[in-house]
Amino acid sequence: MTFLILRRFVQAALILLGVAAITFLLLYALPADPAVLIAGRSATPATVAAIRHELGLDQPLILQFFHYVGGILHGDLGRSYTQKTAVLPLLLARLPATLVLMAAGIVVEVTIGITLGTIAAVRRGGLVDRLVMMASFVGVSAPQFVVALLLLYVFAATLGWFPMSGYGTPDHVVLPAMTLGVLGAGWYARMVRSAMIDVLNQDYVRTARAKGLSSSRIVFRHALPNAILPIIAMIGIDIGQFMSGVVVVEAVYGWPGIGQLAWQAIQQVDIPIIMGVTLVSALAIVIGNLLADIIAPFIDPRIRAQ
Amino acid sequence: ETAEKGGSIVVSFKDDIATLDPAIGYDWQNWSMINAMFSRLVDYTPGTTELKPSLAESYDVSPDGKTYTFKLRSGVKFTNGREVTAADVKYSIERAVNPKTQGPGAGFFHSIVGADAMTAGTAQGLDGIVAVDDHTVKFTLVQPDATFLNVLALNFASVVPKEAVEAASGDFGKHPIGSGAFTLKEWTVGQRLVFERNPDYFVKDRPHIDGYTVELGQEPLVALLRLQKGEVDIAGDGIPPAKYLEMKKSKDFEGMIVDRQQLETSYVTLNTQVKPLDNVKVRQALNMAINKDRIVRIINGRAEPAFQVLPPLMPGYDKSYKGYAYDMKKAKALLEEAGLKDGFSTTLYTSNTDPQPRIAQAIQQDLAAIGVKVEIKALANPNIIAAGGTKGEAPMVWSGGLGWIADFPDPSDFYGPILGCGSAVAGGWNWSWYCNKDIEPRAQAADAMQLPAKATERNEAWSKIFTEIQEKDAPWIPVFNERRVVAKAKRMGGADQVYIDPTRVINYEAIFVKK
Amino acid sequence: MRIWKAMLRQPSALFGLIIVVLVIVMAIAAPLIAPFSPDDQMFDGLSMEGAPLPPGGPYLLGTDTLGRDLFSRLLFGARTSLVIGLVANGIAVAIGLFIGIVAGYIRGAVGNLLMRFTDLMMAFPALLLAIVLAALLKPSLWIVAMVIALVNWVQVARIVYTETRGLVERDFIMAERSLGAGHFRILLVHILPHLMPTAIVWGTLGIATTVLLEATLSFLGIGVQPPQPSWGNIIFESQSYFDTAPWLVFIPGAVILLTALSFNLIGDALRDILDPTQRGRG
Amino acid sequence: MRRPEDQRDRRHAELGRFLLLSKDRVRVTGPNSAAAPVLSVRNLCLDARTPEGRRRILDDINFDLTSGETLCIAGESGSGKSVTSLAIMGLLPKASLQVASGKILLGDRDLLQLPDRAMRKVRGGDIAMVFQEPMTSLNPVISVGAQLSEAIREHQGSDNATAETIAKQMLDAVQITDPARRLKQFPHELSGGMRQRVMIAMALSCRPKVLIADEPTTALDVTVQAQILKLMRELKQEFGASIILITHDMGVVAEMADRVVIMQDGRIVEDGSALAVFGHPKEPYTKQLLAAVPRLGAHAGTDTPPRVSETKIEILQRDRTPVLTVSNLNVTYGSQAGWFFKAAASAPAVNDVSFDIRPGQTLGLVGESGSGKSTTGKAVLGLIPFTGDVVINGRNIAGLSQREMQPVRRSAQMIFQDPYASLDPRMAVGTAVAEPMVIHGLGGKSERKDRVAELLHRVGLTPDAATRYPHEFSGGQRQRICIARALALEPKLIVADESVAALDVSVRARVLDLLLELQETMGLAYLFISHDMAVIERMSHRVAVMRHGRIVEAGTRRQVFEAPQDPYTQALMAAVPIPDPTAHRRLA
Ligand SMILES: Nc1ncnc2c1ncn2[C@@H]1O[C@H](COP(=O)(O)OP(=O)(O)OP(=O)(O)O)[C@@H](O)[C@H]1O
Ligand SMILES: Nc1ncnc2c1ncn2[C@@H]1O[C@H](COP(=O)(O)OP(=O)(O)OP(=O)(O)O)[C@@H](O)[C@H]1O
Ligand SMILES: [Mg+2]
Ligand SMILES: [Mg+2]
Repeated sequence: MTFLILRRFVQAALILLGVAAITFLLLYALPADPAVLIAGRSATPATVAAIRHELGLDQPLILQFFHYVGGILHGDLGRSYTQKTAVLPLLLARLPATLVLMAAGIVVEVTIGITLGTIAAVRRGGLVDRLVMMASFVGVSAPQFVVALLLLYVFAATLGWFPMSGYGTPDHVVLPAMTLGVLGAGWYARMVRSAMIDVLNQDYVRTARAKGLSSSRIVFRHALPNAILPIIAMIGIDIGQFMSGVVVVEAVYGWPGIGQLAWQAIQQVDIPIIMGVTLVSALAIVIGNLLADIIAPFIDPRIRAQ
Repeated sequence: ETAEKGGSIVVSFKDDIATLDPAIGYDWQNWSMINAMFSRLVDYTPGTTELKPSLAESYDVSPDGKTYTFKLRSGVKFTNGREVTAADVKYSIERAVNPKTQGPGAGFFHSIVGADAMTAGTAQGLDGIVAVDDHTVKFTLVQPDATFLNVLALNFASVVPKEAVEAASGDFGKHPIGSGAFTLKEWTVGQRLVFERNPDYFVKDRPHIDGYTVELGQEPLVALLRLQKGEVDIAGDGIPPAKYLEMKKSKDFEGMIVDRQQLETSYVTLNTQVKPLDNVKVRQALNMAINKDRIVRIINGRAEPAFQVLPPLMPGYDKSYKGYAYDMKKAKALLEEAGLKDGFSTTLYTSNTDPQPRIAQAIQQDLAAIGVKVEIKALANPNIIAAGGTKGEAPMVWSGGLGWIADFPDPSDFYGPILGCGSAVAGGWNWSWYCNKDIEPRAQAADAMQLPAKATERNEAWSKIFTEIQEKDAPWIPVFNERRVVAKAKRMGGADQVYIDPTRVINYEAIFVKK
Repeated sequence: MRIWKAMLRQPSALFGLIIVVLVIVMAIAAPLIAPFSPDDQMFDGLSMEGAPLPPGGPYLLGTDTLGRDLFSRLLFGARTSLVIGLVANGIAVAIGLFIGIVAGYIRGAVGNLLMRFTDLMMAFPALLLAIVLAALLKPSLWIVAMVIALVNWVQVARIVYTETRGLVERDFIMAERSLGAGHFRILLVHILPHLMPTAIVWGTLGIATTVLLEATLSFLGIGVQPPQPSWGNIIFESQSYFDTAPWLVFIPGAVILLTALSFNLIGDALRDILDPTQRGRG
Repeated sequence: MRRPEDQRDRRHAELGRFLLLSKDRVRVTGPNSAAAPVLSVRNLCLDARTPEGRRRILDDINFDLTSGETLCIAGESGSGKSVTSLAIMGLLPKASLQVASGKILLGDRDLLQLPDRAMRKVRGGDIAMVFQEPMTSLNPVISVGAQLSEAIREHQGSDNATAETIAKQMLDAVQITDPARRLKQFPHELSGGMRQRVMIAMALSCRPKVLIADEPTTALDVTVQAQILKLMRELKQEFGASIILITHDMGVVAEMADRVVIMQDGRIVEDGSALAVFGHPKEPYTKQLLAAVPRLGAHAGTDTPPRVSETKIEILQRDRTPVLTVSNLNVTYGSQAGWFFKAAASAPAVNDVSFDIRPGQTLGLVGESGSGKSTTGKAVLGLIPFTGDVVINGRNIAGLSQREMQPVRRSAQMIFQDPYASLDPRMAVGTAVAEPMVIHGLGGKSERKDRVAELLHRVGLTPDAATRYPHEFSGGQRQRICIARALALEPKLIVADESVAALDVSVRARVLDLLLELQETMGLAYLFISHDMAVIERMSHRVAVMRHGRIVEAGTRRQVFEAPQDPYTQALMAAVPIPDPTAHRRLA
């Protein structure tokens, strides 16, 4: 077990390094010169050259990359081109908000997904099943921006149940998390449904019924934990998908997370920030997968044994 | 309407505030905030383009127009308590020019003696600035510069305390200290900035409000909803096109929309070095092919069609110049003369945020009518800037979303950086790659004409230059002069022009809350 | 033949089939059906103030913010979106299947390498990849399809990998080996058919998300370039009009939904029909 | 295996405490035919809903179960035994099976009319059931203790602590060692036999009036089977339950049954006391059934299996070189190299095994579950990594690549232990049987088709089987499909792993005859793996007994069966149930 975890950590580090290298290369292949952007339109070529030198952009790419990686090892992610300040504190200031949002989004997505998927599986073939599958389809197909604005109009602007934007109280989380979760819930509902149908056909479910247990106990205590296993691996994979959703949702709800930072940085080709966000999200994904790997044995003792 | 004192307001923006460092901040959000936090030697009367002494009590210009001497107001203090001295002025401008600062404003100070050496890294200071004593500072210029006072009114010339800059060790933009109307009280990254009035501000009765909170990350559509609910006082990003008509017509929004001309022209650059746009006939034909009325309609009438480089509010604007009228027959004839009877194919770059791609499509359709097949490339701004600044790369660029809003109300600002030979270089902003060796000396001469004595003469000279450029060479298709639209709460007082100030977007010093 | 017959017997599959055929026919015959040119920004297509016109009148489904006929644009947009939805998504599923199967079956260094590469791709923010490709490549329909495929194969690969690992452990694969079956035979004849349900689910469920992803890419400047319509960019172009001109968002949205749903119904039916283990079961 | 007497006494004492805790006293009674039946099935008819319409599965089933009685239901595969028990439990898959008419009376209540809530009380409370597959019938993610005490809490309303105490006592009652620890373990940590005991404990924990056990020992090896059967007998005494035992093993029937019901094609063909049915079977089917039962010792005194065909080729004399020589075979699972670190190696599953098989000969391999029989079989065909030497037909397969193995595979085939799992569920049976010929490029399309038909016929399947899929067959039929597939290449050697375990006696006899006939006509050699001693006796020339990965005893059939040397072999012999009801009375 320790071996396994150690091995996963080494792998994670390698993956992060790979992500850093690819991002770095791609970003510097972009046809946009940060120095020109920084120098502004009143600048002379001499000023642009001076700034390029200041940024170290006149060095060979490989050297720049080594500098960058060296910096990371010292906890230095470089300085933003546009904000002229260290990237790390910028990321750290915004990370909690994004983590809260993602966690809430995943909770919503998984809760709705599991609930609907389970109901559909239990009522397989019936009207409820069809309705749930339809709803999940709408969820999967809906553009996120529109969903976000719709929820905002209805529940914040019109009904006034929730604040329209901002961050800090539990009330603020509800709508963004819903928006983020509704889409994924459709996927999860479908996956839970098929996993659940599979499990409900298993012998041990028949055993549980033979014991005279109530159907709710059979579904929740016996079937669900088994059906949920593939879902947990899925959540780990899903975090990557989540990152792009976060950008839209944060924008609509004025959520001060790294999604907004990333979006602005991309618009301004602020390479150090893009690198930072990329690394942080890659880290989140890697940790997510690691967590999924760590949680799985708690649910399934068979994995624990290995 | 007299200004009342007191009250705090909330302003909303979508994008983060990048920095409050006056040597670095150069976007239209932080521009007005920085402006209200720092003071400069000279400044504009709010809502107008009139310059007046500010931190300086008075100033002298030598007869040859090369030396400026400023007398500083005494007793003005930075918000850290120290008095502002002439040495601070010298330090601040040197800092803005220093490549280590990586500021976008360095180029504005090129006429000060020693600026080139400092840019090149061969000098650590500007010889052209001398602190004669604590309250006197003298500037020496390489050549007369009519716009020099305007330059000193730019944010980049704001006075900063050296010790605070050094204490912040590179993060002055997050811990700014100035001597302006407001001080920064709180900055929660990505969420809000809270500004408070500076009780020691040297301008009497200013500012009117006690402070303002900037809330960030607000989607413009959402900001309007919040404005309606009274949660926001000024929707800083204006009104998105989707909402404009609805709000304009709705009774609920009466008195909440400020809609004003600004010093702006939106245009299409025609790359004079790319075939077949190197043929002036072709450029003229393209100019005639655009139905500007229709384009203005697409953006719900929030602009006037434009036919010349300068916007109407700019000194030097030629009311009598009609430019190229919309005339497809003539356009076709011109193309035929140029040997392009069957038209040609070309590419139009445009920013990718609404409504720019739509406007680009309208242009595309108009050009298709005369046989010009246009491919649109909708990209993020930096990519467009890169393409525009690369020789022979972008045949046409639609400027919307990256448009030219004047830094200061002087026609020269529309020449040097975007039409002059000096900027027709790699990484420059002259995306027409237009360089007319006949115009160049005339522009220099006009620039050197001293203000205010020769103001009319100078304006006339510029006026001729711009109309001539357009008439003879047509490096642009001026499309429209966009008006700016800001939505504010009903309780907000102050004339429209302090919400859309010609030089500083929102003038936080001058706005007030009605009781 | 059997498949067709079985399909026609199920009402929901039949419904899906009809819609899909309808959409495809309309896409192919777009120039014949469309009342206007999809790119024609008509002068009377906007109100005097420049607002888009609601459905009704000469413009069946209203006009967009440039005064173009929405119905015509939807018809032509179907061509783009079907290519994106089917080709891009198809390629993504194919790549995912290939990598997942190979990695799951081979194990050892090659399999491990493939899986680590998949992990890396998974940890890589997809949007960023798309944006960079946007700036580097000349956007066109096929480039967009390629970018989407490059971004979307990862999850499929991951799931296929897990499933393949499970299948390889199953006894009948060992039985095949004992018969002397080669790797290719085992992969193609015995493992691939078992992955069909997964492939079908991702293939059909992914259509809607892919169509929307194309729209996001358009928005970033890498999608199909204006004025070429696609269902996704019709929505995206006008998404901020969703309360002032709701038809611009909800009509194309409904079209995407209906089409994706139809594909999904067909996929569901196909999955059952192709699965012999479901024969004679409830 | 037997526990020391003092421990036994303590167990009884604990059991007594448990019984005192319970609300009503248990009546310890023997079979009492005069008493009113606990459970009666009356005119039960059952239909299956198929795309082609309704199909009758059970036709007019009638039987009574009296208090304290053990009723055995026997009959061929697919005759409706399991479905009957599911009907009693109310666990029929509603979508596909439906009761057409009839009553199932528990006391005076008709279970078929009970509302769901009341039926839940009956399930587990009044009637409990033990299923056929111990491997899959326990929930893999819930601890044994939780699964046990759950039913107790549900039906007796005990609190958690009491339920746990009872659970512990129940585990003790079914003779599981160290019950306190077992409660915290998960099913995968238990052996098959232990799992089946847990199932029984679970079923008995609420002291049901009726216990239904559907083939509770089919998946277990003989020694464990003997223990479980004994346990059930004891528990019946202690708990006073009536038992319905479903099995196709006539030995088990003979040992257990008070009364026997024989089913065929959804009908009851014979119903009577065990002694009567075994002694004087009335129906021809019953007679046939009993005749087909292999009896241990039936072939004592001979060296070779009985001949079944006239045409025997005398290979033994002509060719003495072995088809298979195994020397110093070792197999260790889980020693795959990791990416960064080497995984720790586990204990070997097969340890230094050597044997050989000559043409036309059968080596019978017996041993308890998990002793390494299947592993040996797989290693011999190069299906799992091994060390040592395996020479097939003169060619050493150690270290051969898949491609190099190809020609060897033509001459050596395997019939896997689990027939269902070893058939591709998505491949039609005809295609599956033809596959080996396709792989080895034998014959044209039509030739192959003919050959498939012939093979299917030989294993007793109808030609239409070719177009059906594995799940549409009963377990026994699937086994025959696998045999047909293995024969398709006319190999020289067949590894048959528990190839007749899933077959009911009559079919089993036919298949064994088929295998023998093939051996006689084609000179086939078998490595025949089984835990059924009678079958081994009937099939083998030589026998090897495995335990813990090693061969503990090997020799000719006569040596091993008539004079076993190893104590483990002796225990195996003793555990075999004898298909004669008069015999088991002495055990009781
Ligand atoms: N869910 C079902 N749908 C349709 N037919 C079924 C279903 N379950 C069982 N059957 C059919 O009912 C008949 C009786 O099956 P059952 O499982 O009771 O046999 P069995 O006597 O228990 O056989 P075995 O000894 O092989 O377990 C078989 O012909 C089988 O094909
Ligand atoms: N794939 C595997 N991975 C790890 N261990 C295994 C594997 N297969 C079998 N084993 C272990 O190897 C040992 C021998 O197993 P094998 O299947 O050969 O037993 P067997 O004699 O065939 O038993 P049975 O009669 O139950 O079929 C057992 O301890 C088992 O747990
Ligand atoms: Mg059965
Ligand atoms: Mg085995």
